[in-house]
Amino acid sequence: MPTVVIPALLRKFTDGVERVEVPGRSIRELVRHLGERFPGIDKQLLEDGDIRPSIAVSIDGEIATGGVLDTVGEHSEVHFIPALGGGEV
Amino acid sequence: MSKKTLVEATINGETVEFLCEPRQSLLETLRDVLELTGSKEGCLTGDCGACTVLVEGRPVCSCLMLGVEAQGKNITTVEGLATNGVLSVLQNKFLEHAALQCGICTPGFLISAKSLLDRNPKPTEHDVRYALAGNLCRCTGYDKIVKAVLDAAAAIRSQGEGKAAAR
Amino acid sequence: MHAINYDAPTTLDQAVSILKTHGENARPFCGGTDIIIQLRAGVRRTEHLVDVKKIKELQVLSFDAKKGLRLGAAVPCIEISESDVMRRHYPGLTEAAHLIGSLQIQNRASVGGNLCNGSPAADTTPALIVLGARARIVGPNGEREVPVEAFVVSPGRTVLKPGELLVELLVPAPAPHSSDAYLRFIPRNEMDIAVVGVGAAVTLDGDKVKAARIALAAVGPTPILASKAADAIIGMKLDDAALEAAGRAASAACSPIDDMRGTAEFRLHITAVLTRRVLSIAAERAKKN
Amino acid sequence: MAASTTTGDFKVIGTRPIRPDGVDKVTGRAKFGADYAFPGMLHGKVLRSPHAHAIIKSIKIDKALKLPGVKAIVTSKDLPDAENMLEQSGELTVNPMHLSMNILAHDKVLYDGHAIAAVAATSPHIAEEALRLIEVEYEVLPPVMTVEAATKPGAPILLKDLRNNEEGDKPTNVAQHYQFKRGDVAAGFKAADYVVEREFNTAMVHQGYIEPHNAVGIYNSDGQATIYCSTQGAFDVRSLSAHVLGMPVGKIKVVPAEIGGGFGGKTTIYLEPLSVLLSKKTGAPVKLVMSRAEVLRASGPTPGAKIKVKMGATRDGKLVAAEIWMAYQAGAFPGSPVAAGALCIIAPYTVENFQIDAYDVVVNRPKTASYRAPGTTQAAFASETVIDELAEKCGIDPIDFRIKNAVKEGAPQIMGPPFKRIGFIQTCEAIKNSAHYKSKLTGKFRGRGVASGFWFNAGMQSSAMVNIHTDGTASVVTGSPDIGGSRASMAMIAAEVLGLPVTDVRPITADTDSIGHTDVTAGSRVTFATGMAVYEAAKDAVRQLIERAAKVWEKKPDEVEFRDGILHAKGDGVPPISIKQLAPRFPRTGGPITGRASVNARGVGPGFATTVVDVEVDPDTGKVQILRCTIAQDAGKAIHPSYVEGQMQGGTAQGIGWALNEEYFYDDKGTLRNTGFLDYRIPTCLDLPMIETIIVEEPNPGHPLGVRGVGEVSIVPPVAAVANAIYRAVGVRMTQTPMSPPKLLKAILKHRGATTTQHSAAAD
Repeated sequence: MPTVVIPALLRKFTDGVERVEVPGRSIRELVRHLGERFPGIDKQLLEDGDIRPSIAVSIDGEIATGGVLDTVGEHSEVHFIPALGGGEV
Repeated sequence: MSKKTLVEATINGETVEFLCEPRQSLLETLRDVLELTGSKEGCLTGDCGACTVLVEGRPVCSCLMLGVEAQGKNITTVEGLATNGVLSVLQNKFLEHAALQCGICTPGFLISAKSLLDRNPKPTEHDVRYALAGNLCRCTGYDKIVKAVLDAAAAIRSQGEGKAAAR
Repeated sequence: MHAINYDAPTTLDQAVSILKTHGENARPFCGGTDIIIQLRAGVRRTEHLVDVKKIKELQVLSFDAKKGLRLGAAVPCIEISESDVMRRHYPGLTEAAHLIGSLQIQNRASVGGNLCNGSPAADTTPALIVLGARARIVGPNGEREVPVEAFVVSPGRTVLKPGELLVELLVPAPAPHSSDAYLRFIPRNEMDIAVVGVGAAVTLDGDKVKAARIALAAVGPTPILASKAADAIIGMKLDDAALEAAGRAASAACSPIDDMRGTAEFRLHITAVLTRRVLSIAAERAKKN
Repeated sequence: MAASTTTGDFKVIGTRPIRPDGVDKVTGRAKFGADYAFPGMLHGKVLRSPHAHAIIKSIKIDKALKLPGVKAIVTSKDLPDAENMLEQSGELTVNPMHLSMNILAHDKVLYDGHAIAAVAATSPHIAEEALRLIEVEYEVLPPVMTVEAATKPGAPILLKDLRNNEEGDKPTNVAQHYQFKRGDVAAGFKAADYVVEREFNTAMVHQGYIEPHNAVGIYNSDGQATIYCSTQGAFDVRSLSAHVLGMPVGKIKVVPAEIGGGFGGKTTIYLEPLSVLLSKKTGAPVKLVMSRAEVLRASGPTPGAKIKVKMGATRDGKLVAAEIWMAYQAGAFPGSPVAAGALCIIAPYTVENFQIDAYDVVVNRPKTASYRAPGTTQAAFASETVIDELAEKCGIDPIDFRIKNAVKEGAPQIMGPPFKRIGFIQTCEAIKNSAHYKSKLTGKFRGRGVASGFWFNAGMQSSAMVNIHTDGTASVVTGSPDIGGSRASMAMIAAEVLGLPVTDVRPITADTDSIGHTDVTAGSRVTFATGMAVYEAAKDAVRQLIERAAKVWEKKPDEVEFRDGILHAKGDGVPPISIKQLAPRFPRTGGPITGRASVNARGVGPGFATTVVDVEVDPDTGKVQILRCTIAQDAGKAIHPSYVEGQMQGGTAQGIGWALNEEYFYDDKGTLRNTGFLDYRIPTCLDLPMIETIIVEEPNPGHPLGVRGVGEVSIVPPVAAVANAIYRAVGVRMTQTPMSPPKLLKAILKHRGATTTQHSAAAD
C-alpha cells in the first residue's frame, strides 16, 4: 500500500501520526481514503475537486504535476507540501 | 507646454537639427525625438549611468543635461560606436567575454569604457573600476566587464603596435 | 517636469539682466546635476533656467603664487581634478572635487554649483572654507564678496538674492609650510553623498601648528567652520593627544541628524575619526611644502 | 522522458560561443520595453499614495482632466470586481482580488507608493502635471511596518477579510502559519554538547534591476489587446492581466520585449493592465514607464525577516537538533516566500530532530515579489551564522563541519522526500581545495568566512519549436524571455542535437500567440525546463529528418541513422547527406519540418553553492571591504559556462550588496526615504573584487543533458559568509542586515567596551 506522509499542521487530524498507509492507485483515491479515515483532512487538501493551488504533491521524491490525476505505485511514498517558489501575487 | 527650441548638434558624426522643449533632457531628446533608443533610462538621477553619452568626448549622464544644451555640441551615443557596421574592439570584447547579461547597462558601460581607453590606453584594474563606477550593473558583478575592458585595452595597444611596425 | 524657459547668456551683464527681470522665478543653471533632479522631483520650482556656462568670467581657472586662485563658478570639477596646478597647491580642494559623483557627474558639476546648491553635505564647500575662500557675487546692485563659510544659510538656501549670481571663488595663495586635505565617509567606495566630510588646512612652524582651519560637512544644517577644533591644535605638536582633542572639539561642533545615511551617534563618532585622519594628511603634506 | 544522463562528448554544449543577441545589445539596437513607440502613442503616469496606511475617502479628477493634453484618467472604479480566491499561475499562486487591489487601490492605500490613479496624456510631462491636479482625500491610519507591530494585540488590521489557517474567523495580519517537523527536538537538544541560539533581523531589500517596469498597451475596438512589456513571463502577464481586466486570456496578446534584469521582480504585473485600460479609454497606444522611485516604492522587493534559530551539536560536530521560528514581511498582501525559506533554511544538512514554524505577515510595505531563491538568503544568513558558531565551538574547520553534516543522495529533505543525486559536498570540497581557501589571509582586521546555500529550482511548463529552414539552418522558438543569456543555451542545445554549428541556429523568444504556453523565466528553470523542451523539439525534428531521408532513399526510417548532422543509410553504399543537402527535398517529401515539444517538466535537480569571502574591516568606521571572493556551485551540466559563471558572479554580488548596505529605510510615518540608487546602495564596480567561480558538474539524473538550474542559489551564501568573515576580522557576530557601517561600528564599540571591561575587571 502507498504511504502518505502527513504535513505537520495536518497531524491534528491524525492524532499526531506522521506516516499512514492508504490504499489507492491515484492521488484522488488516496485523498478520498484519507478523508474517510481522518474526517476533515481531505477538505484541507482539496479545492473544487483538485489539489489546492497552495499545495504541491511529491510522489517518490519528485514533484508531481497532475494533481488528483497522478497515479501512484504499490510502494509509493506521497508527501503533501507547500507549493514552492516566489509566493503569491 | 513651453515653446520648443531649434537645436543643431553633431550626433555620431552627423549634423542634426531637432526641436525640443527646454524641460526635455538630452536623454529624452535622443530617445523620443531622434529615435536613438540605445541610451537607456535607469534612474533619471545620474546614479546608474545607463544614459551615458559622450559630449565633446567626455562622458555625461544624458538624463542630467537638457536637450537645448546640445546646441553646437559633438555627441556620441552607443549607436555611434561601430564604424560602417563593423563593431569596435570594445564591443567585440564585451561579446567575447560575455560581459553582459540583460544588456540594459551595456550602452552606458561601452561609452564610459571608450572614454577611459581614449585617455588611458594602459589602465590598471583599479583605473577601469574607477572609470566605470558611475555605471551600475546588477547582473554581472562587474567581473567580466572589467576583464573585457582590460582585454580591449590590450588589443587596441597591440593593434597600434602592429600599425606602428607596419609603418 | 513643469514647463520651463531656458536662456544661455554670454556676458555677465546679460545674465544679471535676465535674472533681475525674472527675480524669484529665475535660477542660474550650470552643471544641472542637482537642479534637474530637484525640478523633476518637484522639490524646487523655477520658471527660467539661466545657463551661465557660456560666460567667460565663470570659466576662469587661474593661479598666481601671490594672489592665489581664481576659480570660475562654472568650471567643471573634472578640470580641477585633472589640473596639476590645483593638485600641487590645493590638494584638499582637488580631492573634494574628485570625490563628487562619478566621472559623468564631474564632467558637468562645478564647485560653484556645488556651493550654490546649498547642501550641507557638499564635498567642496568645507574644502573651500578651510582655505579661507571668498565668493564673488554680482547682482543688480553691483558686486559683493562673502566668505564661503557664510554662504550657505540653511539646507538648500544661500546668501544669493534674486537676480544675483556667483561669479567666482577667490582662494588665497597657500602660505609656506601649509597644505590642505579633505576626507569624507561614505558607505560604498563611490557614488554616495558624504555621511560626514571633514576638510582641514594646516600651516606648520617647525613641528608645531601655526595656523589651522577645520570645516565639516553633513553634520549640521549648513557646512560648519569648526574653529574650536582648530584652536585645539594651534600652537601644539600634532601628536595623538592633540589629534584626539581636535576630534573631540570637531564632534562638539556638530548637530547631526539621524537619517538613511547614518545615525547622529555614528556621525559624531566619524567626525572625530575623520578629523584625526585628515589633520594627519594635511600636516604630512604641509611638511613637504 | 529518459532518465539517463548524457555524459558523452559534446560538440557545442560546454563551449563559449558569442550570444546570438549580442550584436543588438552592444549597438543599442536591442528593443527593451521602454524603447517601443507607436504612431499616436500617449504617455501614462501613475498617482501614488504619500501615506503608508489610509482610507481613500474621495478622488476628484475633474481639474486634471481639464489640463490640455490629458486624454483619460482611470481609478479602481474602472476595474471589474475580482474574486477573493487562490489560483496557480506558474511559479506563483494568485489571488485576483489582492492583485487588483495592488494595481489600483480600491478603498484603502496600504503602502507609501500604492497606485491610486493613472493618467494618459500627449506627453509624459503633461501626464505628470495632471497627477498634481488630482485631489485625493485620505483618512490616515497608523502604519504597521514590522512583524512585531503587525502581530501585537490590538494592531491595526490591514485587510478586513484576511483569515488564517489557525485563528478561525478572527481578523488578523498573519496570513499563514507553516510548520515542518521531524523527530524529537527536546531529546535532540538533550544530546547536544553545544547549543547556539540567536535572533536575526534582515531588512527588506530590492532586486535592483536597472531597467524600470514598463508597458505599452494597445486596445483595439474589436476587443483585442496587445501588451508590449519587459517581463520574465509573457504568459503570466497575459493571465494576470486577464484577471484584473476581466478579459478572456485569448483576447490579450503579450509581446515580451528585451528585459533589463528581473531577478524575480518582473514575474508579476503593475503597469500592464493600466496601459490597456487607458488605451481602451483613449483609443490610442499608451506607454507607461516607472521612475526609479516608483520601482523602489511600489514594485515587489523581498521581505525583511525576523528569524530565531536554536541549534545543537555534539562535541564531535554532529548536528542533532534545530528549533526555528521565522516571520516574513509579506508586504501589503499575503504571499511572502516564507515557506520556501523554511524548507531551505537547514536543507543542506542532515538534522534528525527539528521543528520549523514560519509565518507570513502583512505590513504596510509594498507587496513583496520573488527575488532570486526567494526567502532563502534571509534564512541562510541565520542558519549559516549559527552553524559557523557551532563549528567554532566544536573546534572544527567550518567547511569540514559542513561536509560532516552534509546531505547526500537518499537523505530526506525538510519537506520529506529523499534527495536524488546532488552535489553539495562537491561544492564544499571545491572550496576547500581552492587556491583561495588554501591561501593564508594576513593583516589586521581581516577575516575569512564561508557559508553554503540550497535552492530547489523549478520545473513547470515550457513549449518549444525547432524549424528547419530551406538551407538546412534552423530556428528555435520558445516562450521564455531571456534575462541572462538563455537564448544562447537554447541555440546550443538545438545545435547539439541537430549536429549544426551554433551559428546556424537562431533562437527567438516568441509572443503569447506564437508559441505554446510557457511559464515564467524564474526558479532557475529556463535552461532546465525550456531546455528540455528544446531538446525534445530538436529530437522531433531529427525524427522527421530521418523519415524524409528514408523516403528519398526509398528505405524504412529504421534503416537511416542520424549522426552529427549527417544522415546515413545503413548497409549499402548510399552516400550520406547533410541536413543542408536534404533541405531542398522537403517540399517533395511532405513539406517543411518543424519539431515540436511541450513539457511540464519533472526531474528538477536542486542546486547547492558554497562561498568563501575575505573581508577587511575599518574598526574606527565599521566599513567593510570585500578583498576576495570565490563561489563553487553545482550546475549539473554547464551548457554555456560563461553565462553560468555570470549567474554565479551576479548572485554573489547581489548577496554582498544585501549583506553590506542595501535596505529599505522607512521613517516613522511609513514613508520610504531612500527612493533612488543614491541611497539604495547597490555595489558599484569599486566595491567588488573579481569574483572567482568554480563550476561543479554533478549531473541531474532528471534531465537528458544533466542540467540543473543555475540562476538563483548563488545569492544564498554571501550574506552569511560576509557575517562570518566579519566575525573573524573583528570578533563580533552580526545578527542583522545590512551590516552597514553604523550598525557594525556600534557592535564593534559595544564589543570593545565589553572586552575592555573584562580586561580591567581581570586587572583588578
